[in-house]
Amino acid sequence: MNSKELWQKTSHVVRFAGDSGDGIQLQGAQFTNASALSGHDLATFPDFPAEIRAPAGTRFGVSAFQIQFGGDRITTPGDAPDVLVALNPAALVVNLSRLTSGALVIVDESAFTEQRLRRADLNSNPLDDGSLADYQVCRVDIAHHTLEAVKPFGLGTKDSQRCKNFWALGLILWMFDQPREPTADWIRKRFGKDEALVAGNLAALNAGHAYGETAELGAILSQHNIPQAPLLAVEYRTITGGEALALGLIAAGELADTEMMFCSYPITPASSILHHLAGLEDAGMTTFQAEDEIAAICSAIGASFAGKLGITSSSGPGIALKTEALGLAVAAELPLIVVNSQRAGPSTGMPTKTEQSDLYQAVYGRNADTPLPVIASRSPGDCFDTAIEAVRISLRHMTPVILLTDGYIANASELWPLPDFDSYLPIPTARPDPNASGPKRVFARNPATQARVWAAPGDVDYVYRVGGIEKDIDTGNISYESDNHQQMTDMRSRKVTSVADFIPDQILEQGSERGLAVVAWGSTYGAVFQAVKEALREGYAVAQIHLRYINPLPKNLGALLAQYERVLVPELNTGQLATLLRDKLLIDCVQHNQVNGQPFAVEDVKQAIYANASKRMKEVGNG
Amino acid sequence: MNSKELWQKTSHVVRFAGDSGDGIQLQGAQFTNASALSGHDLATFPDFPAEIRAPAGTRFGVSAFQIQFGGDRITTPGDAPDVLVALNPAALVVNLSRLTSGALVIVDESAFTEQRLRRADLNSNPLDDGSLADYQVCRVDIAHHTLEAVKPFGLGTKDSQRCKNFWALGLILWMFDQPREPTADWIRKRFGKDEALVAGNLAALNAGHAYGETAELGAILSQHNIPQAPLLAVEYRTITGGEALALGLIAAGELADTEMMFCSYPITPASSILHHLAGLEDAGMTTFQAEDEIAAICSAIGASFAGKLGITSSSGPGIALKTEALGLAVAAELPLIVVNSQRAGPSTGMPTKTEQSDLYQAVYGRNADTPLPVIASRSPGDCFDTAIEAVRISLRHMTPVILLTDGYIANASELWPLPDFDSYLPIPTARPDPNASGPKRVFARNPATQARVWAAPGDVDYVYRVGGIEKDIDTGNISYESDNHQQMTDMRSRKVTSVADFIPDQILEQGSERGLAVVAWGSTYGAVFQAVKEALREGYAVAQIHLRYINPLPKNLGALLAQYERVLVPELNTGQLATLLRDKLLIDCVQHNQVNGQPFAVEDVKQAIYANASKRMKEVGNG
Amino acid sequence: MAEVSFKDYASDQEVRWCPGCGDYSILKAVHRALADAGSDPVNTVFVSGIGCSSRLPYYVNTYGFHTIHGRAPAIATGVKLANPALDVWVITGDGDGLSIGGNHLLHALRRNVNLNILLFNNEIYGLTKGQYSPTSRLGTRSPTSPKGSFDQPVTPGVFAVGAGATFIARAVDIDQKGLPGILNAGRVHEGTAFIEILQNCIVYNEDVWELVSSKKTAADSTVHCVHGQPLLFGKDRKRGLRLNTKSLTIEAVTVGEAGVTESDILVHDETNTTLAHLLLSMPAPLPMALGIVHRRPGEAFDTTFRNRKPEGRRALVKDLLRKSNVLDRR
Amino acid sequence: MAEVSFKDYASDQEVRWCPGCGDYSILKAVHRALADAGSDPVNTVFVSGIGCSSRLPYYVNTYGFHTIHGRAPAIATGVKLANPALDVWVITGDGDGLSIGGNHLLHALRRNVNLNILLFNNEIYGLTKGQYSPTSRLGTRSPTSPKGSFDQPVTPGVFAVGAGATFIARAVDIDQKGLPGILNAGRVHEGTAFIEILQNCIVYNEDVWELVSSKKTAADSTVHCVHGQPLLFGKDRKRGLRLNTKSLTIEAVTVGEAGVTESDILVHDETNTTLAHLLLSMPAPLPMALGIVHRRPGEAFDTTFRNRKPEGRRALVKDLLRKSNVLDRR
Ligand SMILES: Cc1ncc(C[n+]2csc(CCOP(=O)(O)OP(=O)(O)O)c2C)c(N)n1
Ligand SMILES: Cc1ncc(C[n+]2csc(CCOP(=O)(O)OP(=O)(O)O)c2C)c(N)n1
Ligand code: SF4
Ligand code: SF4
Ligand SMILES: [Mg+2]
Ligand SMILES: [Mg+2]
Repeated sequence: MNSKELWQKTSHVVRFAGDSGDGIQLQGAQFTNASALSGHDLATFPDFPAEIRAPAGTRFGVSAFQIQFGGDRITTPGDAPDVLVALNPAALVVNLSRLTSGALVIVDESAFTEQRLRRADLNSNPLDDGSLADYQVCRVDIAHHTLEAVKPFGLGTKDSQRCKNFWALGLILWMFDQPREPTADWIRKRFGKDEALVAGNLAALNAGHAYGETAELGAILSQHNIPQAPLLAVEYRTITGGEALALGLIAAGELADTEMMFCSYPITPASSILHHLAGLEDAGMTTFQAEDEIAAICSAIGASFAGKLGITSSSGPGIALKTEALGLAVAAELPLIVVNSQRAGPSTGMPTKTEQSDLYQAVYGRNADTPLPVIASRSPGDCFDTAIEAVRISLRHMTPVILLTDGYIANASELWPLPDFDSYLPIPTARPDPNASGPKRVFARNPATQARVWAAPGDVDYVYRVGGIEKDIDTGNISYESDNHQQMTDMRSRKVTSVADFIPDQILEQGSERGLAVVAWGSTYGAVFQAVKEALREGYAVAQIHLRYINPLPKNLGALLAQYERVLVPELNTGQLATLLRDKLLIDCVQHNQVNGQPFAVEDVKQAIYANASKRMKEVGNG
Repeated sequence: MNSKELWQKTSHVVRFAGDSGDGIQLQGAQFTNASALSGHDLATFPDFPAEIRAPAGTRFGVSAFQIQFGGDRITTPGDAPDVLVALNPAALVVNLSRLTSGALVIVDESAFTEQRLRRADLNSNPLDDGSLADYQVCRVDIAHHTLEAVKPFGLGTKDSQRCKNFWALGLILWMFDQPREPTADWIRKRFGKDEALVAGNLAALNAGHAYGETAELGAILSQHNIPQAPLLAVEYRTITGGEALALGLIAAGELADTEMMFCSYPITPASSILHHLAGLEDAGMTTFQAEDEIAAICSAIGASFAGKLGITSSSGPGIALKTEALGLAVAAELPLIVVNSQRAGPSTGMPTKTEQSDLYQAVYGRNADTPLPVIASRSPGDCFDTAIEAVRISLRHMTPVILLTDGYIANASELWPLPDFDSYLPIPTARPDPNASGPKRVFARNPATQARVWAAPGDVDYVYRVGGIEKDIDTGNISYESDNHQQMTDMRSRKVTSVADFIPDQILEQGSERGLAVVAWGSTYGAVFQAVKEALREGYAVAQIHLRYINPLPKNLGALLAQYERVLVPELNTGQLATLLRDKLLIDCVQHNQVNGQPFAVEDVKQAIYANASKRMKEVGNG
Repeated sequence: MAEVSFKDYASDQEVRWCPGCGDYSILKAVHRALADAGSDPVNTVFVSGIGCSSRLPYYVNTYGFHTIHGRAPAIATGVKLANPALDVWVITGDGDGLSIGGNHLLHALRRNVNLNILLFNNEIYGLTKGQYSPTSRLGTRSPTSPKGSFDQPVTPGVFAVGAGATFIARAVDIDQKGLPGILNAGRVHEGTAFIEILQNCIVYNEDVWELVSSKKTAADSTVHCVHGQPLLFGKDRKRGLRLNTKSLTIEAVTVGEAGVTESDILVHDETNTTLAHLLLSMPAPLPMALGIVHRRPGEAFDTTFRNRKPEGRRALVKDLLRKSNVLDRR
Repeated sequence: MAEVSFKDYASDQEVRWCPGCGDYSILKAVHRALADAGSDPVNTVFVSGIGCSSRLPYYVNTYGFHTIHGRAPAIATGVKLANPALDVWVITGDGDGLSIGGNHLLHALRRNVNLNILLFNNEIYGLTKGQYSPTSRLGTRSPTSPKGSFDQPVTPGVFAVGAGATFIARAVDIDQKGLPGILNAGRVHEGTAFIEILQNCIVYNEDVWELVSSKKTAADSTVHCVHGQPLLFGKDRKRGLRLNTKSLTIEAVTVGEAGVTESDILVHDETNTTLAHLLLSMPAPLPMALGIVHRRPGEAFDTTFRNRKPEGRRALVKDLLRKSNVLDRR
């Protein structure tokens, strides 16, 4: 599209790219913050290399951060960037193909040296060889300008060059007329002790900003005023999935008036949750870094046996190691939260890439008939509510619960309306009722939930012994009785199916009551929302149904889906939810699967909708 | 039924029961052997307590062995015993309810003392209080007769009493006119060095036999001549599932001209396979007892990487621990055999009881999209052929394969026609072809099977590195490329679906082409066979379809099942094959599930058939 | 609860080990130890893995958790960290604790979590019917080692030293006099107590401990370690252990012979890890070291572990929600 | 292949560690060691787990298997048992080998499988961005221990002694002179060689080994163990280690001072496990023991493991099929 069309858009996609060492993620985070404070809705996508600090200048070492922000409701980081800020040749070439035609490309000229072009496997200089023909190119000697700006403060060359990202950030902030103050504050906090660093980075930030104002780049680099988003009259903040999940767990502890123990072993992309929680003992959350995933879930189970709510967290390979112990938690009927931040597999796979391929494992992945509830988060902010919901289910039914999230929402951030915490209902538990009369039987079960009594050591009324061997349904003693095993098996499945008696009916996110139903789950929410929204605008008979409850499914789902001529199931796996829908509802569905480590592009989902939906009659008539 | 009807039956069910210490299992094994040599078809069911050596005289300590043998084709140990040999009160009471009315009950009178009745929680003596009214009771002072018989040989009291089981065995052998010689040989081998023991046990055996001949017990205890079974003109032997599986693996090694390494960690009921293989290095099978299940599968994977076929074996909880490493085997495209002897769960569950509840785990139980082939054994003897088939698939496609068996067939035995080994087709492998020209690329794949080259260290042509990180589809180098991951994902599922191109079409075991199809898998074969056979005789429109190939399913299965009005799926789980049929074929089916640790009774399956099948018109007409 | 009998600590469950199994006497010693200490069953937890030995919690009238194979130390760590006020015991076997469970045992020991770990060493996998274990001696014949095992066994106590254990003891199953005292010493120790109990599996590994447990041979084939006391042994306690400072090895000598005087005999120092290594790795015919071989002060993990009752949590949650720049659209 | 350069052992893959990571120098030493030994890449296998360190196999021009977290010793055991003719190396880290992988390391060491195990100890989880590890010193601040870690660390070498290792060495990543020799000593050792390499993670745990690796301080803070040689150290090698036979501890003394003569200095005996325990557990300010601290002869597991090329297998299979009474209906 031409420059005019480009800048008419009410929301924009900006991508920052450079070396792992260039502080790209920081740049992105600061810009995100500024956009939020400017009242823009937004969604981000940090896209860093697998290597901790990949060699400078290499293609695989490029670190990028993409954000879509603006005046519409934003649910994805955007398919194609309108603006690319590339701090070196590699950052330019690996990202070119993503750009919208006519996109603005801002490059640091100084980085396009012979040697660094070679480092990026380039034989010619893309700035001159015409590969940028389709784009508006803005060549700036960022390195030079930065050094100039910081010279007064006597920083070493290394530190001076490190200020580059703030210079570029300053320029972009100017472009979209966004505030520098939050970043300035951050710089002061971060480098507080070192005055020179504070001054230098601030100077770079301001110089970049000033450059935009003063440099006569006219059309190419002009300032654009992005309208504010249609937000509610509440408070907002930006939040990542990792943060939201951690906060949700802590909040749930308060709602259940329960102390919690988070036991985990680091693994990408799950570690961030442990990082966020470490040190928050005062919030009733103790964290324990175990020697491995098995010890992590086992210590969590021990905590639940001892009366604290045990929580464990990992990613696919680590969850695999936990499955034996999960069986024990089911057999002992203990509450337990298992968070799975899914990543691309099989095996080690692509740890930093996202995928939705652990649904089979969550629903079916245990030996024996060992059912348990499974729910999934749809977006960064949604992790807060799903964490609370997972705890609610676990404590209501005295069962382990698996909460599925993934690498994409763990790292991505969105604009999030601050929840009115006092409006959240308390979470009841099955703890012993000291006032209850009658015999104190720890395996007396609530007929509605099959929850047994959550008695813990220290309680004089319930001294009991339990284990992984099949137990008598009443006394809890070891029992090899065949009828008892049948009854226990039935009780265990009833326990999980009874969850459906407490969850809300499945709702329609948007769209028509007939035609094509697009049924999805987890982190694809944003892309599917956008795709269905646009298809609806284009007159297609299509609806969005997004599942939070994976097992059991909401009771009305079957009836709801029966209304539609066709069901489309887009997933970032080979069709795992589709299997579940066939198994539980015996409904046929069209699968749309992508397993390449990337989130869906809105466009891909739209194409799938076009291929399976028809225009509404009246629309066609009108058209 | 009355005594006359009872003895008219052409096959009989005998149950031996006593203390764990009484040598009941030995008694059963010897009787089994004798029946086989008398030309009877047979099926057995050892039913021992969970405890290693449960306290004498207790109900939970009762050890039992049941056999059905006779002139028909026998596929189950029988629903209800016609004859019970009870060596103590506990053995009598816990087994009474199983007997056919009018069954013959042989008890050792001497064991019904005050104190031992109490040990069995009995307030009155069942021999006198009328609880045996419905049965023909034969009271013999077995202990006394045994002591008399062995007195001449100066054995200690303990050893003398230990001969009781042979006395009883002698009596039963006489009843059914079966040879003593095999048992006599066994006694000579077993006690070879100790002449007194040999003489004593032989004397007991013969005395029991003589007692039958001489004692004037008339109608109650008479000799019955059981017709021979309609056998083929081949050689037969009795075999347990554990033995057959071990032999099958060794045979497969020969057919593939491959050395094998069996790496395992003991667990009930899987250990017997390791026991059978230990010490058979000369057969190209080395065994390694690892420190745990993870080390077991990992060392097996290491062996496969090094060019031997790695095999690992466990039961549900142990398999759960192996799932992470299974992902590595899939990612590295290595051959591997994983045998799961299923047991009742969840968690530790009931280790000595049988169940079919690990199908979910086998088919869906891994993180990420990690498909692999799954097959199942239907009977003890069938374990031989399924073991060979598992190896064939694994080496043809360079993939791990899961072979499902269970505690029931692992321990049960049947009459098995000796296979004509020379008629088995050799198993081709993907080993490098030294004569092949062209580039030596270890990840060049066979388009029909997706098998990569099975090159191993020591091969100068293929020095290569591989890992669990996603790899380039051609070079095998680490790749985080999104398109490549999609291609690899597709290749991995194609690899598994391509198995269906090589397996035989699903056949109809027996029955009609329309009406009710009874679809089952694994160890329920025998009960379903008998139930369908009888229902057919009774004129029901019913058919038996028994699956060996679980994943992928035979290509024709969908079309085959489409012929029927209804599909009944009986399983020893909560409906796991039913899930698979809905998922893969989208066919509705009626589930018949039993999860009580016991194999199906033929009668239960028949009831399920009655409830879902209708009589054929013409039959009804005739009737 | 002053006047308690060891019977008060027996549960209502029928004990189901083989007649003659060493586990019976250990169970009795456990009951005794609890009674001697006047333990409160309400605040006592027995956690075990899987194995014959691991059935013990069912037979003790306290809270009990019979878990999964090898994981008891990890689960017990969770129990203890969740509620440090509890008296937590771990029951495991040579297979459960040192084969599949080796890693969790290592980390419990190095972290020094306040657990009382009892490892029943019968040098065999009992419950699975007699396969050799990581402590089985070379050449052990079993269903999985028909020609005799050739895995070098691990020595539990020496492993514990390597893991940094702060309390290591070794005792014999049938020692009803000594065992309860050792169990309670472990119970009160600050940090992880590791107690190896030599247990007789009468069915699959009968009398593997004959030498150290039979009246006839025990005196000459065991040495009881008592802090500050010379390491003397033998019927008439004339035999003793001497350190050969050149070869850095221990040798058995006889006081009064070859000029050996009592002053040549090593005096036991339970705080010295090197001596613990020496004593626990003494090869036969040197006597087997029994008793409290090693005990040294050290901070227990669960005391440093920050365990707080949350106060004013609701306010704190609200703060955390706002820990970030907030856009106010109200 | 006599005339080989260490470069011949580099693979075609681009090395992707952080600039300045200690892994680079270790990789170089590995290439050197292979070249010095004239190793045949075709019969050499590098097996690793997961971690920055575990990426090494991709960079060595031999067979390589980058497996899963913590399991390398188990997988390598399978490789070695399947083909004992291979030269099998294991590359692991302090997290991979001692956190999740502790059990497999224990059992590889006790079985004495013929593997050359290199544990890169940077006292941190590098690949997952810097969480503290089981070897991190008390008080280590990391994303998961913001207030400083309080887990007692495990000492790799001491753990190895406890596991019964027959070869234990310790070396510094940048020691290009000494490291290759130690690697090859481990390679030729009969049984499991355990080599701890002190490695610098410049991103998450920079200079944790400063004292032992910097020119300035190394001489005084390390002692190189050479069998049969006195344990002297210091710039002028006047300082030495003396055994206090009363307290059974090691003390640092200065030859020539306070009547200390060279004869008072401990002479290193690499075959003595107790000395190994003493040297490997020396607390600062005592010097850190480097070099081959322990080496003793012992039979390797894989040599006793019965590994037979099957002969006449078809006949044998047929025999086995008939190993039972057979009913002949032909
Ligand atoms: C995950 C798992 N693997 C294996 C088993 C089988 N199993 C149960 S107990 C046991 C070994 C027990 O040995 P030990 O710990 O010495 O106990 P003992 O019976 O000798 O007292 C094994 C291998 C299991 N129950 N679970
Ligand atoms: C089963 C499993 N759990 C956790 C992880 C995540 N993980 C990868 S490497 C690692 C720790 C690496 O530490 P170390 O072994 O010291 O290697 P380093 O990176 O320090 O060289 C962890 C926890 C994983 N890949 N797999
Ligand atoms: S098998 Fe051995 S350890 Fe187990 S109960 Fe019997 S005697 Fe005791
Ligand atoms: S993170 Fe540390 S260990 Fe990993 S490559 Fe970087 S410097 Fe090396
Ligand atoms: Mg044991
Ligand atoms: Mg590390």
